[in-house]
Amino acid sequence: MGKIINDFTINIATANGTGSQSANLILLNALFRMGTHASGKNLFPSNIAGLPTWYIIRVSDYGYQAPGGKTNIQIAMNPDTWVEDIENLEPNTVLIYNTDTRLPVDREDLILYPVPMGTMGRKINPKLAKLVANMIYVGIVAEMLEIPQDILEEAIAKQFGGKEKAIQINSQASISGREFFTNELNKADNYYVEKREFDKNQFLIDGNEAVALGCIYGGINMLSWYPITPSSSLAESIDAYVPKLRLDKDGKSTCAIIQAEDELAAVGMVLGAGWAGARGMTCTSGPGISLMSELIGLAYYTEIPSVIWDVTRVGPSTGLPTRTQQGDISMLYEASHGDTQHIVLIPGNVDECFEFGWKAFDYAEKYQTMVFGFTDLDLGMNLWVSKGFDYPDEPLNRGKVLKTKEDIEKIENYGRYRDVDGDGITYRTLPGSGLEPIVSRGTGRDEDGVYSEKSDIYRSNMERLRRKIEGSRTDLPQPVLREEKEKELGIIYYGSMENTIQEIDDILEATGMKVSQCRVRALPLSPEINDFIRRHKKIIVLEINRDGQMYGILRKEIETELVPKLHSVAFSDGLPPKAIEYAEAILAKLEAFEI
Amino acid sequence: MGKIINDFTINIATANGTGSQSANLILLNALFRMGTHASGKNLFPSNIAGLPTWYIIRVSDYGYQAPGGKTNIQIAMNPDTWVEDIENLEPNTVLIYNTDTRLPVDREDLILYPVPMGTMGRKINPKLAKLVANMIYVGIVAEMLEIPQDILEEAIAKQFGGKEKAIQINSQASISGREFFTNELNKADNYYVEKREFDKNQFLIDGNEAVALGCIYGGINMLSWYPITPSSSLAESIDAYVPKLRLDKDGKSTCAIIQAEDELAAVGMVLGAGWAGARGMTCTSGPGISLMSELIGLAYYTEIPSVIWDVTRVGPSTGLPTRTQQGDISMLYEASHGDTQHIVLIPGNVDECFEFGWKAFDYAEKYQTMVFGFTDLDLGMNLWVSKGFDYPDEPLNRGKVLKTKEDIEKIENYGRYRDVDGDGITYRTLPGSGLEPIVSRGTGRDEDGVYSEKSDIYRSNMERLRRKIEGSRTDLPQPVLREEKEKELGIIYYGSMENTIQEIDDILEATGMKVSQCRVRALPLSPEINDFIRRHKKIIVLEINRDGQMYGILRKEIETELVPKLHSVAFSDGLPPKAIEYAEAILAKLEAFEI
Amino acid sequence: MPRVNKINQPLDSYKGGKSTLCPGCGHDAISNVIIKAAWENSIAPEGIAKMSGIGCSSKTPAYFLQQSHGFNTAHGRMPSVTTGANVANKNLNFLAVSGDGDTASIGIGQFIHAIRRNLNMLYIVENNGVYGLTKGQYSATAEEGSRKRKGAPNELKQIDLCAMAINLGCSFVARSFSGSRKQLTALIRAGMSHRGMAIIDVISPCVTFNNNEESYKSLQYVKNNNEELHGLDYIPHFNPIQEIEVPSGGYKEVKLHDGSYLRLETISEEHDVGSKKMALDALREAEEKDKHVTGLLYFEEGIPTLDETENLVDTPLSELPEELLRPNKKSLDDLLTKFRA
Amino acid sequence: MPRVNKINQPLDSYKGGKSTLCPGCGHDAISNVIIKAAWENSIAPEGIAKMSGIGCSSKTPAYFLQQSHGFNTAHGRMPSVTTGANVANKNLNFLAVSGDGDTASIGIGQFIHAIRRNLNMLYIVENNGVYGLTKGQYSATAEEGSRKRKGAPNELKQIDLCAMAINLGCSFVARSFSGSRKQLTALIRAGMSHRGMAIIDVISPCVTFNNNEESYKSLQYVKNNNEELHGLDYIPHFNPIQEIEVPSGGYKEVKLHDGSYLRLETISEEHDVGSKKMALDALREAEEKDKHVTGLLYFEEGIPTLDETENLVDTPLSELPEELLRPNKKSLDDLLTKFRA
Ligand SMILES: Cc1ncc(C[n+]2csc(CCOP(=O)(O)OP(=O)(O)O)c2C)c(N)n1
Ligand SMILES: Cc1ncc(C[n+]2csc(CCOP(=O)(O)OP(=O)(O)O)c2C)c(N)n1
Ligand code: SF4
Ligand code: SF4
Ligand SMILES: [Mg+2]
Ligand SMILES: [Mg+2]
Repeated sequence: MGKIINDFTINIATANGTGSQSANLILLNALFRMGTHASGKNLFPSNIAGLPTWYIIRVSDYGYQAPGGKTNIQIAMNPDTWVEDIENLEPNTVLIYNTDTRLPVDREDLILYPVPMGTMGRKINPKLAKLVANMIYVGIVAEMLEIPQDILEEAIAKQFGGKEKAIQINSQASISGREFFTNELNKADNYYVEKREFDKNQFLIDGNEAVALGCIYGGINMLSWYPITPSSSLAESIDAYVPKLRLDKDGKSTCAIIQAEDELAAVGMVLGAGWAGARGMTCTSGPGISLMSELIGLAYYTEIPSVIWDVTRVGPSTGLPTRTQQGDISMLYEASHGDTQHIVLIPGNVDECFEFGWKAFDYAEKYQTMVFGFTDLDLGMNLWVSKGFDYPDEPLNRGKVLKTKEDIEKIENYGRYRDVDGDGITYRTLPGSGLEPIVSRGTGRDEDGVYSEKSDIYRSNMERLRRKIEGSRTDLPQPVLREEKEKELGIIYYGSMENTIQEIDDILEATGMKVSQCRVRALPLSPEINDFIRRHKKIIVLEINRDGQMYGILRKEIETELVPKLHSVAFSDGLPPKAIEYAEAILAKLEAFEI
Repeated sequence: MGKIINDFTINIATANGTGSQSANLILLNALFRMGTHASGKNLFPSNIAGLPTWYIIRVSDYGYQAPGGKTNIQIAMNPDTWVEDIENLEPNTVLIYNTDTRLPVDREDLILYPVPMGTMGRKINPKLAKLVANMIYVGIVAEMLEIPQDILEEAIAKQFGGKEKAIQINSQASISGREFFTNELNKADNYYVEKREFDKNQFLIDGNEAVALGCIYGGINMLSWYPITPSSSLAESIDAYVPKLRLDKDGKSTCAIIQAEDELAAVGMVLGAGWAGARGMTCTSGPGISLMSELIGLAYYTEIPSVIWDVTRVGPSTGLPTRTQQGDISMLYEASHGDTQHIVLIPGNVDECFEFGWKAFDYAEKYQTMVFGFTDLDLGMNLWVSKGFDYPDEPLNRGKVLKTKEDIEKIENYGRYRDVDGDGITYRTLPGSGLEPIVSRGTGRDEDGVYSEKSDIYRSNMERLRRKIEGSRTDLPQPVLREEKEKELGIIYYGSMENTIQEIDDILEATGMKVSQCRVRALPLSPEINDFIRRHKKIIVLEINRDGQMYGILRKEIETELVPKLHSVAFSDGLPPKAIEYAEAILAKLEAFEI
Repeated sequence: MPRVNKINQPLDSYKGGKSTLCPGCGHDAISNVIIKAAWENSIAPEGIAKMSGIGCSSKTPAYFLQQSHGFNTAHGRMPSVTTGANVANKNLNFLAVSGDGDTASIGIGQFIHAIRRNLNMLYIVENNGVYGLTKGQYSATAEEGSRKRKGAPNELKQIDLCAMAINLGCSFVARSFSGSRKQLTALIRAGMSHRGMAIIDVISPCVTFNNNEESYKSLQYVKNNNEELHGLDYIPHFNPIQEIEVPSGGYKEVKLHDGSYLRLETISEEHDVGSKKMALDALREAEEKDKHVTGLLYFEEGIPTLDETENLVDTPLSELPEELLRPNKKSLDDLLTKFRA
Repeated sequence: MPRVNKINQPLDSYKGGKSTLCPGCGHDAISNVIIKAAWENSIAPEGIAKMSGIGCSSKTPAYFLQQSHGFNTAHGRMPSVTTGANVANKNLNFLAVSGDGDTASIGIGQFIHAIRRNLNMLYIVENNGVYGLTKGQYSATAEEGSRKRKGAPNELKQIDLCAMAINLGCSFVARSFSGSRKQLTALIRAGMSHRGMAIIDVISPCVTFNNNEESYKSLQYVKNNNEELHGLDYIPHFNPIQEIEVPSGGYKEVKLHDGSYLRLETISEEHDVGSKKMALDALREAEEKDKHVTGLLYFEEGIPTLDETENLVDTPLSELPEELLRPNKKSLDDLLTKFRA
């Protein structure tokens, strides 16, 4: 049996609130520093302490980032899931388990590494035994995979940034794990980690922090938020960065942060800030968007620059708050009653989280409308690889704001809602300026902003609004295309599926077919997507929801003659997508349609 | 110039709060009693008194109910809209105007009937002069059109039901109008009303009252509501009928009516009532639905029978609250975050308002889900013709509720969310019963109703929910088809467009084409619609909104090969649809596509 | 044989599923009191409806009264859902649990309007000054200057839910502490016996995020700064009052709707539970001293409840037969005749 | 030449569009007072931001101060929109108008939380006890037993917005009447000068739906049952106080943030505007007698406003230059270096 190098999945079963999180991050980071493209997914429960949590680390020289189809190395710490965790393992899986649970392991077909982690932890620090036990398994794994201790030390140091005591205890625990493996166990598996060239530019970061930084560099002036998983850490990250990056020389803040009483208030504050000329935003998840729906329509109709980030969790309703899904995309596109249409930015990695973080404000002010950022728990809360964020390459776009009498005089027959440029985007003046004031309102108004219920005025205003948003199609982030010259099968996908797409592609191509990819990065859809579809024989729209929401949008919007090419592959079970499952669903779909 | 009999449009321009409403209703009713298919549309402003209001009466022997393409008889009472009202008239229009406004009329190409209505009103009753002035124009019109006074008296008596004093004054005023016409004016126009056979079964009623009665006969147990135009009169009508029809022999009520503090609370109450086993509903308009979105998802996911009537007004946002539109239909179908899908009943006339009023509760309890009724201001607040409502022909369907231990024992392996019948609809027990209690929740749960975050459980539950709603397609009100044997052009439409469709059809057929009609009466769509499309060469989806919302739903859901047949004709300006405008839009669309 | 109550049920009949809260969480202590109180009151568990919103606190209905139906609604919406359920079946015994985030932030409007309607329910706020489930942000009941485990001290004024409820005319308003088992038991038992809205604001420390010394809602702080208005004993209607031993100090009795009594044993100065003014004064004084005053703050009898105001039929609406739900054919015919006239 | 104020503006500069309310509506009277007050205070109209929700009352910003920007937001959401606008541009003078439906029903949560944050704004509730714009349903401020033009008497307890505001720590709380032009003018002028949240609950009869005798909020009823706490005079900061004639009776002065004074002329017994207790007692007593007490109920100075708590830069955020909005490239490079470490 040959060595299996840098190609395996580790599943660590613990309970939340037991301190396993930092141990897992250290292990992930050490693997990452080995240059192995390691990635981690945290499957945590919707409570604070005591419920089952799994941390899944994928190591892959192919750069695959999705959780693997099966577990190669299982670490069993949690008595509550013990039986199931062990039952589900395939033969020959490595099982590292805490013997102090005193629970049985009756599988003979596994590679067993029993370790008295509790006892060992207590020896090192009786008070922190529970926490320390987690570092024991890190040491075991490191030794087993041959990860050098100095790399582990680096990861420990990074995790505890300067806290000497913590570094010392964790280091000691990891060494004791290593020693136990060397002295008490015999390596019976064939998994190894080999050092690869490590791109020094690389680092790991989660999408929420990346968006937060994007906002910071996007000139955010006000964050209003109401806590909700998985968006809270986005808000908390902005809160943490403002004092570091957004104070003036006197230590005064250029960004207000308001914990709202609920989502209705949070979005109201965003509108207020946008109306008064500042850059306001809020972040939330599905239930929050539902609550915000009424004011989302107000922003659309009064044409107030507004930004909302939806870090999606599993719906409908309260759903699975700590699991991931792309279930809100159709709602975002048309949220609120009446005829509405919103701009939605859809980053597919952390670099784009940063980029769209600042661009969202520019689009919002340029188009004077509601702009959504759409991510999900997987992209928002798990660590993804970045090689560094690009500093914004354009100045802030503050849109069509008239600041002086002269500005206004340059415009013939100024009116707040008069389309002088023919692009549907009209000029505004800000409160406080005294220039051409109007009463902004969600009710009918004419081109001068004066109340009106006239039918022709209403209709032409609505047509202008449509034109305005239509105009953004070629201006928003265009799709990322990776095309095979055969133009056989094209997969249209978006968002966090990016982490899995290459592996899906490889699985499909292993069957002999040629697969192109088109990643949608914004709504309304770019015409380039239409062209991509036209160029390809058949198209799969791949997404992480039940109803094929993007498929629905495409089917409505693409040229009629292209519709027959589209096929939907969509499902969601709350977990980050596994390549093999989606690949198999695609194959099944292709077969069903005999295409 | 020959007589024009029973074929004209009267436009009455007044201000609201001036008492013109009762005069207009009397005129309408008198015309209706002549057997002329008269219909009236009230275009009123969003305030309480003083703003322009137009009442448009269409008289048509063809039975056309939509406002005509142009005005034949204009009554000018409102100084504020005087100039515009008169300017817009085509040559040879009859203009009856109140000379007491002292405003000029400089059109020589009109047929002018100047009347000092204020002065005449003051003579009859100085205190009520303003109100009485309105009855003067009724008398003028009656005399001019040759409507017999006894018919007018009937209409007056009906309007003031028993209030002798009011009847007397109004009768007197109308006679004084007639006398003025006879003595002071010369009939220069050629409009006449002739008596047609009057179907004694006919009466006029608005959709809100019809839905209200439907609810009363549907066993409504709780109405929660928050005032909003144009749905308030639905609630107020239920409020008025409960004491008449829904008290027990001791005078105690079988239906609670709660004015909620807002729409979030109103929908919460509906869920609470449904959860506890009663028939709860609320009614609202677009902004309310937006606010209710979160709990709509909760109803879907916890499978609680719930009914909401959306009497749509013009969106987005506050929009034009007193105007009509079909702008909420796509939102209703998928309201709330995550993957959701709701049943929507779409009555197209007042008889169906009544019928769907009671059926909504049966569907809600049968499918244990959110059921929307969808009407709009035109259907809800204008008077439509009915020949009588049919008493419900089926007993109440209370759905799958287990009441006794024996009920439960009959089911193998009972669980609140276990699909024992294979139709996706599971059995429930009610609080208070002590039978198999669960904690209903918007979070993940297994088939027994126990909290669970497991991915396969989540996924199969969601698939079952999809199956459940899918199963309703053939069970909900099926489309109404009126087909030509040529199967040339089919028009798919819904709701209040019913009032205009025949006239559109006639205009189109006048060009030589043959037009079939398919009126959608529920979402999710019936398979019959698919078949209708298949049978026809080309299809127009006709609707009163900007974005072609039903077109979008059809395009997503119908068989792929049929998609190329579909074409959207959609626009909205807040007014009840005029046949000529929509017919022309259809013709333009057909030309554009050269089909 | 386990001990049984008046309706022959053992305590176990009132228990719930295993708690998934943090060990030591105040909410679990309250759940245990609820179990005990319901058992001691000999309420049939199937007659109870457990209502809640969203939060750690709102999860607890899964951890008590397994034989009762429950509804874990949406964040802040428990009062409206309970309102609907209340008119649907007025015979249900509504026992609701909410959190301070659920009630004082997103749900404050529904809280207020439920009080105005005087729903017949027991509304327990498990008040820890933070949003536990979303990891410890301040809630609107956190006192100005109070400080949770991480982050800066709270800057905003607290909403005192008891003061608000009294001002709005709530007929039973109490404050208690998850650590005061005896007092809390008496209050919950009395709240269950009360006809109308009974609100008990229970300080319930969040041991994970808000149990440090600088927090006014930590276990230790409340223990040191709890001023009890009175000792409390609950005397159920099925225990004739004379059987109860009379305490040595002075006492007053509050007669509850079902014939039970709540006995208030005077501790220091007299507190008249019938006086809004005294109740509000007690709250204000405690607040000024950064203290918590606990006990039955205000009580009033005879305010009509929602189902009474609605003048509903005696049978729960959810159980009405078809004849009472659908008027007969003749009534419709008559109506149509009128329309056609 | 028309009369001008200190900044050389005629009254006309403060007027608005033509009202579309019912003739005689109390709200129009308030609009006129606002026009007058702003003119007399010599506030630059362009510095004012007019905020409102939805309702007849909330329409009025179109009928005054045509030179100011305004935002007629959504039903019940004015406070949150104002919050956002407030931090965006703290130099704006926020003048907000809402209705009793807009504030006490759908908007009660935002009302409460805006008070907690102490927005620097004047919040006028045009309180008529009904929903005017939707044709006269009772609102949550209708008194128990009060009766509108049509339908049964109101069954629910009123929410007293002043009492609620005082309890929540609002620093300027007043009640007035649309018919008391002098008192209202002084209060609105003072409210504009106040730093922090100033709430004026103005009884403003709905002549169409709630002006009958049996209504406690009808013109006649209020005229007959209005108990003024004190006579009121406003002395602007630009009129040295000595220039003002000292009234014969006793008086007290309240110094406002911008240096203006509100002079309270004692009418009957003394009312200490610095005492929450007296304010709440006055409200309670009036309520018990079905009276309306009007005047400045409570006043407190120096509570930090939201923009202060937020420690914002001096320039309004809406006017910051790009340098202050986007940290420089080096800061990002440094951060990335740290990430890569
Ligand atoms: C609409 C909505 N917004 C936000 C959340 C996220 N959320 C869950 S619980 C909670 C706060 C709970 O706080 P509290 O009521 O005090 O309960 P505790 O956990 O402290 O017992 C929040 C904000 C949600 N579930 N729904
Ligand atoms: C979300 C929403 N619900 C309902 C309405 C309908 N609506 C308009 S004004 C109003 C009540 C206004 O009452 P109030 O605030 O007292 O103002 P008033 O007209 O009495 O001055 C309501 C319910 C709305 N516009 N939006
Ligand atoms: S986080 Fe706090 S409130 Fe939630 S369970 Fe833990 S201790 Fe209790
Ligand atoms: S309805 Fe009432 S509140 Fe509205 S404008 Fe008329 S009088 Fe004023
Ligand atoms: Mg809490
Ligand atoms: Mg009002």
